[in-house]
Formats: sequence, C-alpha cells, structure tokens
Amino acid sequence: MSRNLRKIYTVSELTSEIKSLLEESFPFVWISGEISNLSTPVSGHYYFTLKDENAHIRAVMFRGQNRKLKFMLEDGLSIIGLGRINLYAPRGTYQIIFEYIEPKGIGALQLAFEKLKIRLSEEGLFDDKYKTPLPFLPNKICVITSPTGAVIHDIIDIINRRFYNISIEIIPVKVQGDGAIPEIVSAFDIVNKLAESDGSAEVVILARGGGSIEDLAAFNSEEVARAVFASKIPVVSAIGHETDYTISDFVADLRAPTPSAAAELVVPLKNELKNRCDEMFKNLIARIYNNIERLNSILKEMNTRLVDPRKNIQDFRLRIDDYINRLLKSIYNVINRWRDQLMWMTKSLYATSPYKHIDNLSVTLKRLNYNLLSYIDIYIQNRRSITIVLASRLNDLSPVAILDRGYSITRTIPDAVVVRDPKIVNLGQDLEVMLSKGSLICRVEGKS
Amino acid sequence: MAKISFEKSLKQLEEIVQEIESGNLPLEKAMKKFEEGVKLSKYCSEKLDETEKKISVLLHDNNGDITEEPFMPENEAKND
Amino acid sequence: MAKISFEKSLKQLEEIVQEIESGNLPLEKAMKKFEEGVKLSKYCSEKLDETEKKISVLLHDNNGDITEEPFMPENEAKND
Amino acid sequence: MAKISFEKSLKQLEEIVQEIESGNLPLEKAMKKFEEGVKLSKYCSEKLDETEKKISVLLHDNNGDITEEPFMPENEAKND
Amino acid sequence: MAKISFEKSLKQLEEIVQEIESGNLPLEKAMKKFEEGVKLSKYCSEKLDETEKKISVLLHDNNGDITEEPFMPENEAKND
Amino acid sequence: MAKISFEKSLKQLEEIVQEIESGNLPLEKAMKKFEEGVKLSKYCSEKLDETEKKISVLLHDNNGDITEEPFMPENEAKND
Amino acid sequence: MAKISFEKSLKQLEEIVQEIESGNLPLEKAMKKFEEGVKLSKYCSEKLDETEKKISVLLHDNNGDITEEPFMPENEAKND
Repeated sequence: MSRNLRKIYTVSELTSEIKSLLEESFPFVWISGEISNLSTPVSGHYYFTLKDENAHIRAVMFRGQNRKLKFMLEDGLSIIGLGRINLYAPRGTYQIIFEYIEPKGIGALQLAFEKLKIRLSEEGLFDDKYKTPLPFLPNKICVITSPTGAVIHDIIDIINRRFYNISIEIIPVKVQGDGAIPEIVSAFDIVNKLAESDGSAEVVILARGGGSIEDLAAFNSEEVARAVFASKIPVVSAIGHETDYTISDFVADLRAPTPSAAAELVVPLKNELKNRCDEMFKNLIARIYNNIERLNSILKEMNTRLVDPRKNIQDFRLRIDDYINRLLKSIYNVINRWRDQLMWMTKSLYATSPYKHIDNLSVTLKRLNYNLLSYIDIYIQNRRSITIVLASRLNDLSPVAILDRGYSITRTIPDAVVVRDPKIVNLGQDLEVMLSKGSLICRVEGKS
Repeated sequence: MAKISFEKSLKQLEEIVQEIESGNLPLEKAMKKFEEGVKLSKYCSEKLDETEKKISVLLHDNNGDITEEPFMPENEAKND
Repeated sequence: MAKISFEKSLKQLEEIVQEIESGNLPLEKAMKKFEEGVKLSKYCSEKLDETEKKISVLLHDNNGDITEEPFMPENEAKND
Repeated sequence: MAKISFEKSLKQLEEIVQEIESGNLPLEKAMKKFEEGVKLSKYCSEKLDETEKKISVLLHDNNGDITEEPFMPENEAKND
Repeated sequence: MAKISFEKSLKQLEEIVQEIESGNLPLEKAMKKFEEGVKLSKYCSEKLDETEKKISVLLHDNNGDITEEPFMPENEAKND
Repeated sequence: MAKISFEKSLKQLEEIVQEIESGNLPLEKAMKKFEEGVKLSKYCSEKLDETEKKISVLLHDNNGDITEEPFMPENEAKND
Repeated sequence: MAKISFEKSLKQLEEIVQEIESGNLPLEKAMKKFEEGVKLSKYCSEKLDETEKKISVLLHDNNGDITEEPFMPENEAKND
C-alpha cells in the first residue's frame, strides 16, 4: 500500500468528523426509553441513561430546560423526549441532550403542541432578539382577556395598588372555545392599530386563568402565536398556572407565571419609584454638597497650609538684629582695639616727652651756671688778693713809716722839695713838716 | 427632554448621582450635572403624577370601528 | 483669572502651597507666590460660594412648588 | 540698591559682619563696611516691613477665611 | 593731615615714638617730633571719636529700633 | 641770639665757663664773657622753660578735656 | 687813669712796689711813686668792686633762677 494512499487521522480529526456526522444527521430526534442512573449534580442539570432492552444512551437535560418539565424525572420512568445528539470530544462519548421530555403515553394534542413549538422555534419566533423590553413605566396598559372572572379584577387591583394613576384599557376577548382565536388576534390588531395614536397603550397583557391543555388551546394556536409575535407593542403573557406553558408564552416578550404576576411585572410600584426618585434627588443634593464640602475642606487645608511669609519675616528680623548686634560689637571691637593701640602709643609718646630732656639739660645748665659764677668769683678773688698783697707791700714801703719813730720830713711849700740843706730855704719861708700823725706848717726863723 | 422616558430619565439621574458621587468631576462639570440632575429629578417626579387614572374598555364592531367605554362592573354582567 | 476652572485654581493653589512649604523660595518670590495663593484661595472660595448659591437657587426654583409652574426645564434653562 | 534681592542683601550683610568680625580691616575700611552693613540692614528691614504690610493688605483685602484668627500675635505686638 | 589714614597716622606715631626713644635728637628736633606725635595721637583719637560718632549717627538715622535701648553700655561709659 | 640752637648755646656757655675758669682773661674780657655766659644761661633757661611750657600746652590741649578750664594760667600771668 | 686796664694798673702797681723796695729812690721820688702806687692800688680795688657790683646787677637783672640761692656768701660778706 502506497503511503500516499493511506489517510491518517489524528484522533481529533476523526472525532471531529464523527461529531459532524452525528450531529448533522440527528439535529433533533424524538426518542423513547427508560430512565436509569439519574443524577442531579449541584449544577442543576439532569444526567441519566436512557435504555431499552438492547441499548443504552447517555442523556442530559440542562437546567434551563428542566424548568419546563411538568413532572419529576425518576429512575425507571419511561419517557418520550426531544433532543439533539451531541458528541463530547474530550471523552469520545456521545449523548443526547434533551430539550423536552414528557412521560410516555401523552396525547396527540400535546404532540401537536410540541411540533408547533419546534416549528415556530425553528422559525425563530421564540428568539430573544425579537423580544421587546417592557416599558419601565407605561402610560397605559392594554389587557387582552376575558372581561369577566377573577383575572381582570386581579390585574386591575394589582395595577391600582401598584400605580394608581396608570390608565388601563381592556379589550375583552373570549379566551377559550370557538371564536377565541380570532378575537384574540383581532384584539392585537386593535391595539397595534391604536399604537400610533396619542395615549395608546404601551404594553399588552395577554391573560387567562388556568385550565387543561384543551382549555388553553387558543394560546397554543399558531394564529395567536403569530399575532403576539407581530405585535409592535410588547406583550406579556400570563396564561394558566405557573406550570402551564403555552406557545403564546414562548412568543410573548415576557411570560408571567400568573395574571397577577403580569400586572406586577408591567407596572412598577409607584411608591417605590417615588421613593427612588426622592432618594435619587436627595442623593443628588447630598453628593453635590459632598463635593462642595470636600472641595471646601481641601481649600481650607490649603488655606491653613498657605503659610503666611510673616513667620519667615520674623526669622529674618531676628537674623538682621543679630547681624546688627554683631556688626556693632565688631565695629566697636575694631575701634576699641585701635583705641587701645593708640592709647598705648600715646602713653609711649608721653613717656618719651622732652621733659626728661629738659631735666637733663637743666642739670647741665645749672652746673654751668654754678661754674660760671664760681669761676668768675674765683677770678675776681684772685685779682683782689693780688691787689691786696701789692697794696700791703706798698704800704710797708711807705716813706712815711719812719715818721712813727719820731722822724719828720720837711718840705717846701708848694714845691714839696724835701729840705735836706738849710741853704735852700730862706728865712721867713713857710715849710711843711710831716709828722707821724699829721703835718705842721712852720716858718723859718733861723738857719744853722 | 419631554420625549425621554421615565426609565431613561431615572437612569440618567442615577448615572449623574454616581458621577457626582465619584468625586472625579470638576466642580463646573459637577455643577452642570447637578443642574441636569435636578431637572431630571423634577421631570421624573412629574412623570409619576402625570397621567390621570382611567380604566376603559375597547369594543369593536364588525365594521372594524372601535369604541371606548368606561369600564364598569356592569360590563362583567354584560359580557356574561 | 475668571476663566480658570476651580480645579485648576485649586491645583495651582496646592502647587503654590507646596512650593512655599519647600521653604526654598527667596522672600520676594515667596511673597509673590503667597499673593498668588491668596488670590487663588479667594477665587476658589468665591467659586464655591457661587456654586452653593446656584444650588440653592436651583433647588428653590425647581423643587419647591413643582406643579405650579409648567414643566419645561430645558426651555427655562434656555431662556435664562 | 533697590534692585538687589532681599536674600542677596542679607547675604552681603552677613559677609560684611564676618569681614568686620575677622578684625583684619583697617579702620576706614571697617567703617565703610559697617556703614554699608547698616544700610543693608536698613534695606532688609524695610523690605521686611514692606512685605509685611503687603501681606496685611492682602489678607485684609482678599481673604476673610485666612485672617479670621489673629495671625501671628507676636508680630502685632511688635508693630504696636 | 586729614587725608592720612588712621593706620598710617598710627604708624607714623609709632615711628616718632621710636625716634624719640632712641634719645639722639636735639631738643628742638625732639620737641618738634613730640609735637608731631601729639598731633598724630590727637588726630587718631579724633578719628576714632569721629568714627564712633558716625556710628551713632548711622544707627540713629537708619535704625530707630536699635537705638531705643542703650546700646553697648561699655562704649557709652567710655564716651562720658 | 634767637637763632642759635639750645645745644649750641649750651656749648658756648660751657666754653665761656672754661675760659673764665682758665683765669687767663683780662678782667674786662672776663667780665664780658661772664656777661655773655649769663645771657646764654638765661637764654637756655628760657628755652627750657619755653619748651616745658610748650609741652604742657601740648599735653593739655591734646590730652583729655582739660580745655574747659581757663587756658594756661602761667601764660596769662606772663602776658600781664 | 680811667683808660688804663685793670691788669696794667696792677702791673704798674707791682713795678712801683719793686722800685720802692729797691731803695735806690730818693725820698721825693719814692714818695711820689708811693703816692702813685696808692692811687693804683685804689684804682684796682675800685675796679674789682665795680666788677663785682656789675656781676651782682647782671645776676639780678638777668637770671632769677641763678640768684635764687644766695650768691656767693663770701663776696657779700666782703661787700659789707
């Protein structure tokens, strides 16, 4: 065998092909069998094995579908179900995923219901994308239902209770029996026709009380389903009891379990709204004031932190004062230092004053003075003593000295010629006779 | 604003409240939002009391004409 | 200064506060900054007062007797 | 001298103080420096007075919040 | 003599003192030097007084605050 | 004689003293020399007085605040 | 005789004394010489007195300081 001819699958590839084959061949199958090994994990999905005498098949019903069950699954129960074949690649197992299960032995009506449901579902009438959200607060509510009976009263009561001033428009229809389907369809026509006009209803409640599957037949009709689907105004279905499901329920924009519930779903509690509004308004005010408060406190903080430079100024002032003090101290230091030096110098100068000089010179001068006087005195004394000696010697030689011994000297007058010889004198001539103690004037009387 | 639904208004109002609450808006913007919020709040309040209660029954004849009658307890009797 | 938003003013004020707090500014500059800061603070304060007053007015106008005056908040605002 | 910044003046003053304190200056120079120092000190003082006055005016004019509490009581005492 | 700096005068004074101390001067010259010395000493003293007065005036003129309290009591005592 | 320096005068005086001391001079000459010596001595003495007085004045004028009291009573006495 | 100097007079006096002492002179001559000698001696004496007086006057006139102390007590005694 050529290698080229050999097709080799990976496990995934093979599994993937088998999965396609299986799932495309059996998109939906009706299958009957007996439940065994039923388990319900926390997830809420049902896992079980469906078996007959010869074969087993794994089966799952997911939680979403479980709610539609009108009975409890249990081991040993024979069922008929609608499901898809699914291959779970990671484990290589296949199983059937049930969309719908009913006990085996259900009637033809139910079968027709299921068939229609599948058809419409496949057509997309149940698709979420077609479901219109309900108005939050409708101006007017249209109720399509029987004008008699508890349903309408319940609805009105509840609406009144919840939101007194909402208008209600009732389109009375037959809800079972002949003519019910056309009336309901026509009611939708009317509502939608009026939809363009002012004050029209903004939501429709299609309601009916509980009943058998036969009683609910109109709501399982294709006509009504299509009327509901066609309605531009959102439709809330409230048909039968909580466990009753009709085709209309699937098509409706919202299914309410009961008519009362429908009223509750459609109409909000006015008080609640009012409270919410008030609350919101209060919050609004509180928040804006909070904002302002917050900003105010930030601003206040900023204000306290915005430090006045005056504190700095204080510091600066102290510094300047210090500088001035130091300036003064130092300049006075400079001055005092110089003054000290000057004083010292001046003291030195005074110490060297010429007073000392003067004193010295004074002494010298005094000495010289003394000497001058002493020497002149000595000089004069000297001269005087010489003079005195000479005078004394002269005195000793005085010719008059002999007179003391009694001699006398006779002299002529006035020639003062000493008379030694009488011949030189004449008689009568006057002569002077010198004596020791004076002299005599004598006249010559005679000669010898 | 008149065309805005109550729900939208309420939602807007809620958003505004949250926005303001977040504290991330500048004052001027917050103030503007607040103003808007006040209007919305007023609008919502008014909206709640706007409509007048009326319960009517719509009837249609074979010609397709629609008539409106007040809903009365007798209607029940009539339809029976 | 009138054109500056509150937040910007507050931010500027904060920056100024930090600058002054850093303590590195010369006297003249610090003084200038302080002056600026005081003005900004005043501006912010006024802005807040203004806003509060505005809120007061808004609440008084809108929230008092709501039903008395016809509701057209947009229009009223527009006519202001 | 009016163009010199306060800090520069203060710095100069400090330098002068240190120069004179160093004791190495001749009398005339020391005296000249001293004179300069006194002028600088005066200049600085005036600058501070001016600034303080400016602050006073600013606070008085602009911001009730800031001046609410008596600011720097020491300063006020000084100014008396 | 007014143009001679204090320091120069003091130096001259010192020189004169040394010259006189050397003792070799005739009376007249010594006297002359002494006279000069006295004048220099006086000049220096006046210069210092002048400087002190100048400081006083400077302080008085420029800084009222400082002169309020008796400044440098030692110096005042000296001037008495 | 006024032009002769003190030292010269003193020297002359000394010479005169020596001349007189030598005793070789005639009386008139000695007398004349003596007279001269007296004058020189007087001159020197006056010179010293003068110098002393001058110092006194100098010291009085320059040193301290002596000038308040009447100036140099010795001089005034001389001038009478 | 006034023109003759003290020294010449003293010399003449001495010569006269010697002439007379020689004893060779006749009486008249001796007497004459003696007379002359007496005159000379007197002249010299007077001259000395005169000089002393002159000194006294000089000292008195010129030099207070010198005469302060009693001048030459020996001389004063002589002059008495």
